[in-house]
Amino acid sequence: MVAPIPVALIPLLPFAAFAVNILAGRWLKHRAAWLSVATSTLACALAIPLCWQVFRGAHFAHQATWLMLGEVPLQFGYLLDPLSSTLLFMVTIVGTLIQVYAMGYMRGDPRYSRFFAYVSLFMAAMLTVVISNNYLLFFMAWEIMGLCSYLLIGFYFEKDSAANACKKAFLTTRVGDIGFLIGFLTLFAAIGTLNFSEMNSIISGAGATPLNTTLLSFAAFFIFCGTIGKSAQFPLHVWLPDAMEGPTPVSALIHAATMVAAGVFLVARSFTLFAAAPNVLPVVTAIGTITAFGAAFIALTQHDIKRVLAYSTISQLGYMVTALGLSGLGAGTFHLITHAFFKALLFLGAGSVIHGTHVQDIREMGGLFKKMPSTAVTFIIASLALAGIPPLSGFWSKDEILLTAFASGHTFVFGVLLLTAFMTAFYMFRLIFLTFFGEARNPKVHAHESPALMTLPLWALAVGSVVIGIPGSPFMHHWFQKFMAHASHYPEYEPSLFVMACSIAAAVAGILLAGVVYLKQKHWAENTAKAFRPLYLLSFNKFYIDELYSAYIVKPFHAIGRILFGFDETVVDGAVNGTGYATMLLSRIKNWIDIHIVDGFVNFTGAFAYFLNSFTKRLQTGFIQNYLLIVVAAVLAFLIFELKSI
Amino acid sequence: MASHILSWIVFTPLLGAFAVLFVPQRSTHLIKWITLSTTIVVFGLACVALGFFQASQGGFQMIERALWIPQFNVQYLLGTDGISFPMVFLTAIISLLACLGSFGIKEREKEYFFLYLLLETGMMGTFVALDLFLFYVFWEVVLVPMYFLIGIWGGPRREYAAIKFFLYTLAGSLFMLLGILGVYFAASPHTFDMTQLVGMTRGLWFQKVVFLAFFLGFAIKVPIFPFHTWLPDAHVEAPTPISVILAGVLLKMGTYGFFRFSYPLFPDAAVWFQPAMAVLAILGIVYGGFVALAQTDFKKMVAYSSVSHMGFVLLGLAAMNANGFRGAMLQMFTHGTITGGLFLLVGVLYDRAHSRDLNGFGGLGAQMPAYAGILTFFSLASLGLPAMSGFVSEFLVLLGSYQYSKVVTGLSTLGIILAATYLLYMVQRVLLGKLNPKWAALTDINFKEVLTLAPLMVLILAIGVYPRIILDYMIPTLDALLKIVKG
Amino acid sequence: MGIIESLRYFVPELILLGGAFLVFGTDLFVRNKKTVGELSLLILIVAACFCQMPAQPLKLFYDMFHLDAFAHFFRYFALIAVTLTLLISYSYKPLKGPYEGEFYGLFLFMAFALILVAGANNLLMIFLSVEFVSMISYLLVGFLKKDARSKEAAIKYLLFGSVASAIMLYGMSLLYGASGSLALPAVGNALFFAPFKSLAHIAVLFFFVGLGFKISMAPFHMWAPDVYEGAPTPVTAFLTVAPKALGFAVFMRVLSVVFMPSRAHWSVLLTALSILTMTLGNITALSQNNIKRFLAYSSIAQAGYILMGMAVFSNLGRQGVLVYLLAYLFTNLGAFAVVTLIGEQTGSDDLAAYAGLSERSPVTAAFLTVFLLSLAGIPPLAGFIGKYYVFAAAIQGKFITLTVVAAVNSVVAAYYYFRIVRLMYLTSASGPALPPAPRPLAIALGLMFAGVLLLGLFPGLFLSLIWR
Amino acid sequence: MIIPLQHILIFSLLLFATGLYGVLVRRNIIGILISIELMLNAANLNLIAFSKSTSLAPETGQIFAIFVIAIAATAAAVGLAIVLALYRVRKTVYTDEVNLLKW
Repeated sequence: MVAPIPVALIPLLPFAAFAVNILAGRWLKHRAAWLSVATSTLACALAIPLCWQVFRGAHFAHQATWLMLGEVPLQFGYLLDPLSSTLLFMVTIVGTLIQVYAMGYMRGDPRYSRFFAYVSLFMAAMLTVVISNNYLLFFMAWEIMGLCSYLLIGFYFEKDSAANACKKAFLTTRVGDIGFLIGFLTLFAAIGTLNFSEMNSIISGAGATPLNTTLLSFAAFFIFCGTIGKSAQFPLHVWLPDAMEGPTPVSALIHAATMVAAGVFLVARSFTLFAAAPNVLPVVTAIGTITAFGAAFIALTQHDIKRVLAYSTISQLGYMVTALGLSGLGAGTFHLITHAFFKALLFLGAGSVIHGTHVQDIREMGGLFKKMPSTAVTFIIASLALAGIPPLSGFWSKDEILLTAFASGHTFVFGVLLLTAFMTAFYMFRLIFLTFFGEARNPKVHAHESPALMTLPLWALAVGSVVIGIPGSPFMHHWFQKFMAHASHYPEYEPSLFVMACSIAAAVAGILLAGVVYLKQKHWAENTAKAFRPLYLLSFNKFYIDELYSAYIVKPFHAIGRILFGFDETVVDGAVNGTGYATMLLSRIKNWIDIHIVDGFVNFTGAFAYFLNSFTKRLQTGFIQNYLLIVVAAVLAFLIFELKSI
Repeated sequence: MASHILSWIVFTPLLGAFAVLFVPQRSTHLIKWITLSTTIVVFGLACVALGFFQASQGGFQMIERALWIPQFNVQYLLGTDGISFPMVFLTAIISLLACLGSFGIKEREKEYFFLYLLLETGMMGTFVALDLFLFYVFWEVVLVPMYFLIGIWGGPRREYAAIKFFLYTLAGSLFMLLGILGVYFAASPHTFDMTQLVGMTRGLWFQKVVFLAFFLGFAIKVPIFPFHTWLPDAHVEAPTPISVILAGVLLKMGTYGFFRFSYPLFPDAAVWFQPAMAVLAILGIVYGGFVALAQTDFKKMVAYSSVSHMGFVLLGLAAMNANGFRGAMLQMFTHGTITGGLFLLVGVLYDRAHSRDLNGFGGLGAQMPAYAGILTFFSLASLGLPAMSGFVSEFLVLLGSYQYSKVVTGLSTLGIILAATYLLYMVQRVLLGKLNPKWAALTDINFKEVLTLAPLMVLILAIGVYPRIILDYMIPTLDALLKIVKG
Repeated sequence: MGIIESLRYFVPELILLGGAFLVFGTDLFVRNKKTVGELSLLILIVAACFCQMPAQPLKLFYDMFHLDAFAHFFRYFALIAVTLTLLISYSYKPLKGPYEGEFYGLFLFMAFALILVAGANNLLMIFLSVEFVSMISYLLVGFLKKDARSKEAAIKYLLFGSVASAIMLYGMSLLYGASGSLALPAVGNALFFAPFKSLAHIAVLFFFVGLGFKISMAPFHMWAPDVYEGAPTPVTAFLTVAPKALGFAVFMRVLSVVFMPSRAHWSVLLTALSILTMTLGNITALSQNNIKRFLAYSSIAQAGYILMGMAVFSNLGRQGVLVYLLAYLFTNLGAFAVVTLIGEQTGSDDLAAYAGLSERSPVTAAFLTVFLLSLAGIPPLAGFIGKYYVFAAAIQGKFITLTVVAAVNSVVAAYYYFRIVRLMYLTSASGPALPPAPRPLAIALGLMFAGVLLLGLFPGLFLSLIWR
Repeated sequence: MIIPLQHILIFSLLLFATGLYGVLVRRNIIGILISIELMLNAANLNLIAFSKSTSLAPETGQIFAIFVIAIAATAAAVGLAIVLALYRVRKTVYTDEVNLLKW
């Protein structure tokens, strides 16, 4: 049914803010921020009642023709079902909070208004992605998000590192997006529609028309490429760590809470499709698991506070993807929501730390607990949530995923995920202990607590990351999972105490080990690093993947470009244009190059013409009897020719 | 007036040209304003024609017919439809903006603007002529002013570029002339009248031969892969407004020729050559992309990028289905606006820095923010960012080509990635990074320049957000064409 | 038709003849030669006024002179050519002096001779009229008393011409032997029948030499560049157009009346020669540095294109030849008019003299550009109509190779024509601004420019004149 | 006695060939002019012979011959005139020395 209020407003409000800020920014100055925050708050205010109605079982959809694909009309519109409303809820709230925080964080930046313009544009795009009802609209908004991410990563574009990072981010995701594009082209070829609900009905009602499963599998696989790109899954995860060049609120908003999660959302959206293409799900699981483990492993050794968080994000996204791969739609989405809250909180906390200390390297920090208490406390809460300590939100969602893996009989995956959980706890608390505890290692750092404008959102989010897990917990009888199950059917499993126990154990073990290593026995860290040097290097250098890419993909691309250009200038141009060998040869045969060729027209036909010219000219001896001789010769030739023919 | 609107559109520039001819050499302001007002009038006329145009109708409309050379029953036959009208409109806009861009011309203004208006007449005529003979005449009329405009006001190697452009195109068009004659004599009764020729049936062998003859003419203009080498030279050497015209309108004349003549006249041959066309399209897309990646000259990069983008038009043509045609047609329009804008931007930078070396720039984003924003906008449009026109056309083309061949589509997507790559590298090398102190004095883009770019940006966004505003004009005609081709 | 009643239809020619003598007469007494020139111009115009199209073809002087639409067309052609040439040569300084009057007189004779050529319908008549034209041409070429080049050109022209016509004469004698008559139709009939069929194949070759020489068809074109370079520029202008055109005229008449039966046979030959001619002309023109020599080669190439029409020799082909000649008349004369002007004003015929002409004298440059474009066959100019016509004929006759070669040739041609355009517009001026052109020459230029444009834009008018 | 036609034809052909040979090898322009006369006369010989043999119009051939003689005379006259003029400015009558105009 059609929503009571124009849903289109939800994305359009932030977009309006963007338009105003980008055009009138230089006059708005800091008022730009107010505009953005206001619009996004308004969007939030519009969205939450709607979500509430959906939670109560409502279902909103409306659409209008945008374009004719052949004979098929392509309908653009919105679709508010459990999945999208959940994300809508999360995005509006988190987004608004982060913008409030940014008001404080970005104060005094020369391109203050520009920043908020971009963020508003991003909000608009993200909201469109969430409520869109078909793949094309989804893809368009998805690309716009990519653009915003590009612009915001490169916000400090005077830094070459930032310039490179934003380009890298855009191109890497672009590769995935092209896969996505091919994916839904294939889908269109298979079922003749791009509309989500139509797709669901066609696929689930498969009896009516026999479906081309291979084509569907291809579609599913290629669409998943989009996820790999956007959600920074292996092998396209390389861009996300570099993306930390952007301002920290951006990292929190785009590269932790919302955009990167959109990839997971895509899989969730296409869940029926994936379900219909069973031979793709293992791939999804594999990718997810590899990513989750690998990223966590890298995070163990990083020194940059934001990079640690970035890898942790990748790892958590891996979790979600794994869950979806095991067709745990509820689990995946649940973790997406909870993760959004506490990871955003972590980043904002990190931002606050950076804001207070102006350093990012954790080796230079230490003992900040006293200096910036509220930051520290919220940070720790979030870390606990991430580590999966009950009753914080992270615990419930992670537990759901582990449960799915365990109960669906993928014991190996379960083991890996458990190990990952352990590592997660370890590196998070390594971070905490090095940052907030011990003594200040760098005297030059004079830390101070951030202004209220920044700490308030921290607390808000902290509350969120504590309570947001409740709907999925036994306390509410796993309401969330059931709610999701209404939309699309997937196997549900009975909660098992064994799994809970394992996850708690892993988390606690990780925390304790971190405590021992980084508070008591400092030397252990170095020793282990020495002992397992290869492993350490592997982790520290991120499995050398960037180097591999630059050596085997980026450089060859440019090389091909240069080669083809050379080809173009010499061969293609030469074939017609004869700057090359032919001309030189001819010129050597006879020195006929005269000024006209040089400055005029070095064209093969031209060259050839000139070559002939050098002969025909010579015929013209100016000696009358030669002329006559030629005449007579010609006549004789003709005569002989004739007499033969007679 | 209403009945002869097309003639007015075609010949108003000529009137303007003669007006310019009778203005004394040194009153350059008058000349410029005459030219500008002429182009504005033409644009106004195009808008008027837009009022008369029935989008829902597939066939030719606003037809004007008069016997020209009775002995060969050559007619002065003008008419427009969903294929040509967007091109007329595009030509009107581009000419207007490029005219604004030409105000910077410093020497021999009188000749320049005279030739400029002559050129506009030629382009308009090419797009509305429905008589093959008349079409050929206009087609050739375009060449000569172009030769002078590149040759006199161009860059250092202008003479080479000009003559190369001229001879290349002339060679192609001469073969096209032979093809036209072939069609003429094959038809009974002998006629050049498109409205009659379309219906007639021709032998496959004959179709193939003549198709090739036309192909040579059009392929060189587009330009399609092996015939593209004139393009970089011409683009690099030509003065900015002329590059804009070149990219915005002239390249389209080639693909327009395919739509208007090759396909309807030789449908069987078109089907027969479909694979070849597809292969050439892919070659163009990927090849152009790679070569553009290797450029260090800003303008040359844009030039090669248009080789790549025009490849998509060809791909849509090769797809031979509704989406392909629509995509190709739309791509023709959007490429005109986007690449035109990019060339204008190159010009803006060149006027200030007198350099086009990408490696020499850097950090201009801070120095000239407005310019940076606009350049980024056009680059994104060119790399097919959604909500901008380029995306819609490329999406439709890919959708169409997917129905034709999955492999081809897969390969062509490589072109999209490449586009993103070379454009972002360009953006980084020009706008991002540290400011090269050499350019610390550069001033930001000024109002007049913005004025020339704003309309294009509006068009790009409008089409990108709601493509039907233009597609609805094309679709009936294209569907009719499809019926002819597919039989 | 007998002599007396023939004279009724022979008025314009008589006027020219009388006028010529009158001019020579006045030349003796009048000191101011300008008046002589004006007088001859007047005579030409009067003659033109008396030309009228006969209702049906007339066989004048016992069918020695066949006055039909064809001849009528060339009558006008000749008169226009001579008139324009005179206008050009008024301002040609080297002519100034005691002999200027004779020059005009000779041109009147030339006009008369050309008309005879157009109408000649008898081997004897053909020989005589062609020789008449040649003799006067020799004299005109060698007209500049002091100029060694002019003399050399004249002697070469004379030797080459005499040999060519001697060969043709020998062929004529054979034809006479075969048919026992000199009247073209009779000869034609005779060649229909056996023993002489093969003789036709031989005899046509002799005409190829004799008339090929006149139309500068390769390989009988060798004289042309030297003669054109050496001759006084107005004479060159004239020679490249009028005698050549009339050569084509008589060639066509001979081919259609006498050798039609063996057409399949010689059209192959002509195709080859046409290709040879245009290719040689274009290729050699590429690297010329003397504008007159340059245009000489270009005119050879043009002859090659016209030969396409001859080779096809369908209705369309024959009309093509006429149209092309008409277009060529305006275009080439125009180009040479400019050459004369620039030669006068800069005193040099080198291409270098044209550098930056667009700044030194914009109007002249613009005119020359138009003429060159027309030569290159760019629409909408006269040259294009001509080219279009012969191409059309060739395509219709399925002479595909010929057309393709011609197309390639036109590209090469376009290149060297644009060399001059480049010089005029793309290179900087080599001297001060030039004075405006003298009035008569300006008038001539205007006329020819108008001709080029009109023929290009409204070919219908001219075609209707030819299609009859 | 009557000379068969063939003999005359062969003779005229030889005469023509001789003239042609002369034209090609003589360097002196006067000589070339004379050789051209030979060629013309060869043609004349043909005409006369044919006019004798043919039935249709005997007189035309002879008339033609007379005209040709006249033309030959004019040609020679003009030629000599030009040669004189040439000699006046170049001081030579040899073809291989008159080659200002070439290429």
